[in-house]
Amino acid sequence: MTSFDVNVHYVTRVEGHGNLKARVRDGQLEECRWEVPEAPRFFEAMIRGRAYHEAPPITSRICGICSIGHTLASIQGIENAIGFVPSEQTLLLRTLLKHGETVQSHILHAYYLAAPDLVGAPSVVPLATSHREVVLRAVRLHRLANEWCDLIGGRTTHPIRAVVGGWTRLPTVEELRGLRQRISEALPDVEATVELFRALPFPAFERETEYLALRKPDEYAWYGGDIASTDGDVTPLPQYRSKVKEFIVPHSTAKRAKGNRSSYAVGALARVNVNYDQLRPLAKQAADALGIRPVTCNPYLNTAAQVVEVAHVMEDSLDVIDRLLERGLREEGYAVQARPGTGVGGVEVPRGTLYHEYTIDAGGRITDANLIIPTGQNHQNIEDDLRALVPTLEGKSREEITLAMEMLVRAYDPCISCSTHLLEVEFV
Amino acid sequence: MTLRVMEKGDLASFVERLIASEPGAVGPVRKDGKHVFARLASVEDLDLAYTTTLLPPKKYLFPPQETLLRFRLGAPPVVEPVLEAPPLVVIGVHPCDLRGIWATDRAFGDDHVDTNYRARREAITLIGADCLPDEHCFCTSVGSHLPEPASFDLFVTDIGDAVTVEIGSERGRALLERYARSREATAADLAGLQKRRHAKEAAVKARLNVDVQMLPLLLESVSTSPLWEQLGAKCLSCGNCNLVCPTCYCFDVGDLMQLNLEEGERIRRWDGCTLVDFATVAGGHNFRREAKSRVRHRYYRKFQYLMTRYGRSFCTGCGRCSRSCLAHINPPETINALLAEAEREEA
Amino acid sequence: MSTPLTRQIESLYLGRPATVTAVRTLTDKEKLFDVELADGPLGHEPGQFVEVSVFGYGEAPISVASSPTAPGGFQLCVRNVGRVTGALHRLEPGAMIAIRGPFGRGFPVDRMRNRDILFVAGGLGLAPLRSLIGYVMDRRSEFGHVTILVGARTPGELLFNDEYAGWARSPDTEVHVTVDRAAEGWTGHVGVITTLFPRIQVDPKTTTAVIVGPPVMYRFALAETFAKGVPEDQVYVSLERRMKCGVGKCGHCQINGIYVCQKGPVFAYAEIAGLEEAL
Amino acid sequence: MRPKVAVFDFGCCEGCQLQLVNLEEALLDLVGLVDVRQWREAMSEHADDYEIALVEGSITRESEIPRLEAIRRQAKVLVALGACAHTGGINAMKNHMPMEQALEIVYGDKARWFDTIPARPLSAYVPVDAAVPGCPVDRQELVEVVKALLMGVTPALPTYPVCVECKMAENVCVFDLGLTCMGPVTRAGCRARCPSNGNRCLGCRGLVPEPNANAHKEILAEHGRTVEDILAEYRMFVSSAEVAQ
Ligand SMILES: Cc1cc2nc3c(=O)[nH]c(=O)nc-3n(C[C@H](O)[C@H](O)[C@H](O)COP(=O)(O)OP(=O)(O)OC[C@H]3O[C@@H](n4cnc5c(N)ncnc54)[C@H](O)[C@@H]3O)c2cc1C
Ligand code: SF4
Ligand code: SF4
Ligand code: SF4
Repeated sequence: MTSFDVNVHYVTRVEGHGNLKARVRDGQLEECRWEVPEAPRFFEAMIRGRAYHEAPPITSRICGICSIGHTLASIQGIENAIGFVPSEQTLLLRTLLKHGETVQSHILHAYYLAAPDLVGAPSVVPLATSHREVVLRAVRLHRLANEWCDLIGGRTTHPIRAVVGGWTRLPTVEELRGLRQRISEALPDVEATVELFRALPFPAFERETEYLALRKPDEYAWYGGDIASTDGDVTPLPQYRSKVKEFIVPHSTAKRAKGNRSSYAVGALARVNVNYDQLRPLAKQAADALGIRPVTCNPYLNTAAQVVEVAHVMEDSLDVIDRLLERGLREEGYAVQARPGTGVGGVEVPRGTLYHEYTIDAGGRITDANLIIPTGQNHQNIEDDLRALVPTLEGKSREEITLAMEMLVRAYDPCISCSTHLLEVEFV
Repeated sequence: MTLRVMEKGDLASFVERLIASEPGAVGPVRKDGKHVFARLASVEDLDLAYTTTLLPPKKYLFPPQETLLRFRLGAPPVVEPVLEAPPLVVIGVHPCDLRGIWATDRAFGDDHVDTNYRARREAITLIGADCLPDEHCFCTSVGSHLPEPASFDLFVTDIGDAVTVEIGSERGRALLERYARSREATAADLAGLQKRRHAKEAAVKARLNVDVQMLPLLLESVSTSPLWEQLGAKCLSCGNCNLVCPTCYCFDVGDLMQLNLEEGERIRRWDGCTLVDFATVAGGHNFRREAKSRVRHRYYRKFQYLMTRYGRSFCTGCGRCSRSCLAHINPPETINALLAEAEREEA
Repeated sequence: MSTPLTRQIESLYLGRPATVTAVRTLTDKEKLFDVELADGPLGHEPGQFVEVSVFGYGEAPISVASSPTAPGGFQLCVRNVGRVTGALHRLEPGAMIAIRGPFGRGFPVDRMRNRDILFVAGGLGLAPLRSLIGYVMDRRSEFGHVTILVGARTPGELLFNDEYAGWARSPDTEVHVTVDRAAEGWTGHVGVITTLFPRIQVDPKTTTAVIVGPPVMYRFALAETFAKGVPEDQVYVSLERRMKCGVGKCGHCQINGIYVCQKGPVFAYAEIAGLEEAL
Repeated sequence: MRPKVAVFDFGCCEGCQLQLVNLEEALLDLVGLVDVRQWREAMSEHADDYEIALVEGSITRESEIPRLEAIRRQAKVLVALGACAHTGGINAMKNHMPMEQALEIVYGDKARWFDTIPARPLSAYVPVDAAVPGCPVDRQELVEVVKALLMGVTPALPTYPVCVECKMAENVCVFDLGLTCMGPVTRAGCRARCPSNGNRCLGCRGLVPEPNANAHKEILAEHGRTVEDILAEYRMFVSSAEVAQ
């Protein structure tokens, strides 16, 4: 029987820092810590007293990877707080921007961060020579996604044009047409991506899990919606605190969350599990090819679910653009009347549901903010998965076990830099 | 000078035909409530009812950034001069901006002729138009309110129900003959033109309280005026006044390499004498350390240094710097304050 | 005007191809480059400068440090302070560069003929001065008494110190050297360059003074020179400014109404005495 | 010999490292010109013999100082990547409130568990050889800086403000649109990205070396901003600068 300690200082190829510490005795995981030594950055404190319109650009800086998601969640929370209802055009453009980020981030994770594991390479760097075609395809898709976000948001990271009330600048009709063409031309690359990941050996491991994602009646939810659980319950967004129960456990290093059970998962796999029926045809095919149908409980397949979502948002974007073009673009400005109040924003960012809640006073200043990021919600689930995983690795070498654990952490695509709620605690 | 007359509808079709037949037609178009010179896709884009554009047409003769050379490293390096001169018809250039082009023609044409400027200049056709002064314009004070005779190819003035067209060059005449229906001007048209010009002159409100030709002399005596100190304290050293000015032509030069580190180009980029490091040399010595000396330098360039060299004011009265200076530093107030100070001293 | 033209013809900004034939390290910061043009001699006057291109790095104005009377190509003495000068310092013999110029107005040698000359060189100022010193040495009989004052901050920073003795051996020539701060082995004079003035005799009626050095030096060196009675129109300086084009366009080198690259870099003191921004 | 490069991060959002990835094809070219020795976000390979260190993030914890010092000891050239590393960035906003208060707002009674100090730029602890400003860094500028390093040149940043590039882009000044802008005191190099996209400059690239902050503050006041607003403006991205105090 195997006995050893795992101590991976800084799991690489994740956004942010995470340390993995485990003590395996006789094939059993006696102790497991998924630590997050990321520096706390105090966003909730820093935006107190700020004018409401400053929240999106400030909270965008919580995470460079899902800065678009933070911006949109913040805008949504603020607009709900001040009682502003955005126009249909504004919402369509927000969805389009959100879709760009989903492609950006999922391609980055699937190709650059996760794929090397699946082909046994230490990083994407050697793949640039050994699998040049694959890497070039990844670069093509990634470039498209970035230029897409540039076009709609004004910048790939920390968008400029999306603000409380609407948009500071609209894309032109020609730009939208061009983007539509480029997206449709990229669909073969998406299909090839599905093929690629279909052929890759995802480890087989399952653990029954509660999955949470936003859900809307009429579409696969990204921006707003209710909080739906694979356990069947549905919670309205404003009551998120009753579903997302934050807690700190003594041996842990980060603020975590639970739902019905000891832990739950959010992210691409959670969304596909919750909203499978709303996937677009191309995405359904992809899900079939990759072996995902609700409820899939293999956390390694989160990467595959990301590929499914890429197919979904690419196809959906064609439709969003068509609707925008049909309506015709109108300069609407972004002036708002602010009234005091409290509001919650919920957005599905690449790694799961992101909540931004704000209270605004009569002077338009923020008096209180609560931000819950997806990775924090996944922490407990990651640890629960690891505990279940190790006994199944019976007979493997120490290196193999370590790698399997690391890969599992990576499959969650943890974006630890979002350290609004992450803390490092020294335990004595 | 030959004066022709066009019906207004004919002007539109003239522009339409220019856009359709000439390789590049640009003119004032709207941007966020202001105007800029930009490509015209159709005559509808053109909006001649404007005061000034954000940037003067200088940007076509001396672009914000321009390639001078292209090279490939090696032994020996292969170097090729670049003279880009896309043919362009610029429609709707106001008299002050024609004067600005007169000024850059002098500066770039003097002694060593600037080949890059000249190439672009030769490829450009200028169709002037009369204008609508606002509270910042002071062209009448520097004598740039009338179209500079040798600077345009055609010049259009709205005289009510028709437009007059002055022909300034053979090139202009050819364009007119090829694309426009026009007729001989009558005495009534000429009277209309005069009337329109007087109306415009009357509409210019800002002014310098001094004969512009006296300015080099005036500046001679006020270089240590406390006014410079006051302006220096307000100046942000942001360069806005330089960048929007039709007669500011200073530049910086540098090499840009491609990522392969084998090929590259030498580019020049707009610079401005109000920027902090404009006169800084290796070792860190800055010959115009304080904002006040930089602001002063700019005024002296417009109204003394270059004026003495070329005979006429290098300020065209377009008011762009007044409009874009957040600190409200502007030529009429500055010059009038200096004048008042000199007069006080004399008394 | 119907075709877009990228004309492969003359450009104001295209230099003449040149080869660096030798590189000599003078001090920690300065190197001396021998340069030969592919298409013939430079044809400069003492005190003029050239625009030197190292492709990929840019272009910089550098004074010609050798006399036109010297055989072969010409020399540039360059201090490493940045992009272009740093790139020059990394060049090996055989490297290809490009040269525009010569530009500007050099020293008025005709006005100096048969007169006594007082040279005052501070630091890198000796680089442009050396073109004139070399000229005077090569045509020694055409000039009167020659006094050369050289100053540097430390002995290690003295430029061309292997040439002082040769100059001093010329008839009717004296050379005085000083450093601001001595170092081990230094037996010469210590003190700023103005402390050399009490040692020299100057006949104000027959002397032309030529002073080149860093901005701080001018004020003091000029005062000493005037104190010796040399008139303002017999004192020459060479001024440094930021400079990009070398041909009176880019605006950087302007001192009040004067372009250093056109009217300078050499000026009679009388020409710039009234200009606030000159010194 | 390809220079050996490593990428590190401290407290930040990692958006700047992401811009390296966002170089797309150019990154592939770059990877050919340099030898990447470690880069946690993108690779598992890891070696400590780097010459150029690209360091992202600001120092916000005592325990990070020795790590930064170790990087400094190894690296011949240390580049501050992005606003957090260069000026303290948005993290330094927290420096304007009492630390206990910040902790309490976010972590309640668990506050005492934290190791946190005022957020500071790298240069507060070690010499920094070059910087790529911005939040996030501008990819074009990032490439220019890397190229300069590869060519053996110390990269120089513009000393003029964003207004210069804003005017070149021929934007309508946001002051004319009824808003206010940090452009006049913010270091250029982003090609006036925010004003060009209809928004206002927030100052993410840090101040120009010689900002006339007094004059700028007066202009903000003239455009209807209160003293509180103005301070808030200065306390977003240039919090650690003197003029924000
Ligand atoms: C007429 C003239 C003659 C000169 N003769 C010599 C000489 O013989 N030997 C010598 O070593 N140097 C000489 N110089 C100075 C030399 O031109 C500068 O040191 C050089 O341009 C710096 O370029 P760089 O690319 O190496 O530095 P950069 O990297 O461009 O800049 C380094 C510093 O120099 C300043 N600077 C930038 N461009 C210029 C410029 N064109 N002129 C001055 N400072 C600048 C910058 O503000 C910065 O502080 C002369 C300058 C002039 C104007
Ligand atoms: S100085 Fe001002 S008013 Fe005069 S030409 Fe320039 S921008 Fe126009
Ligand atoms: S525009 Fe005004 S503030 Fe800006 S540099 Fe010019 S004078 Fe100074
Ligand atoms: S918008 Fe901002 S950056 Fe642009 S000119 Fe105006 S103040 Fe300057």
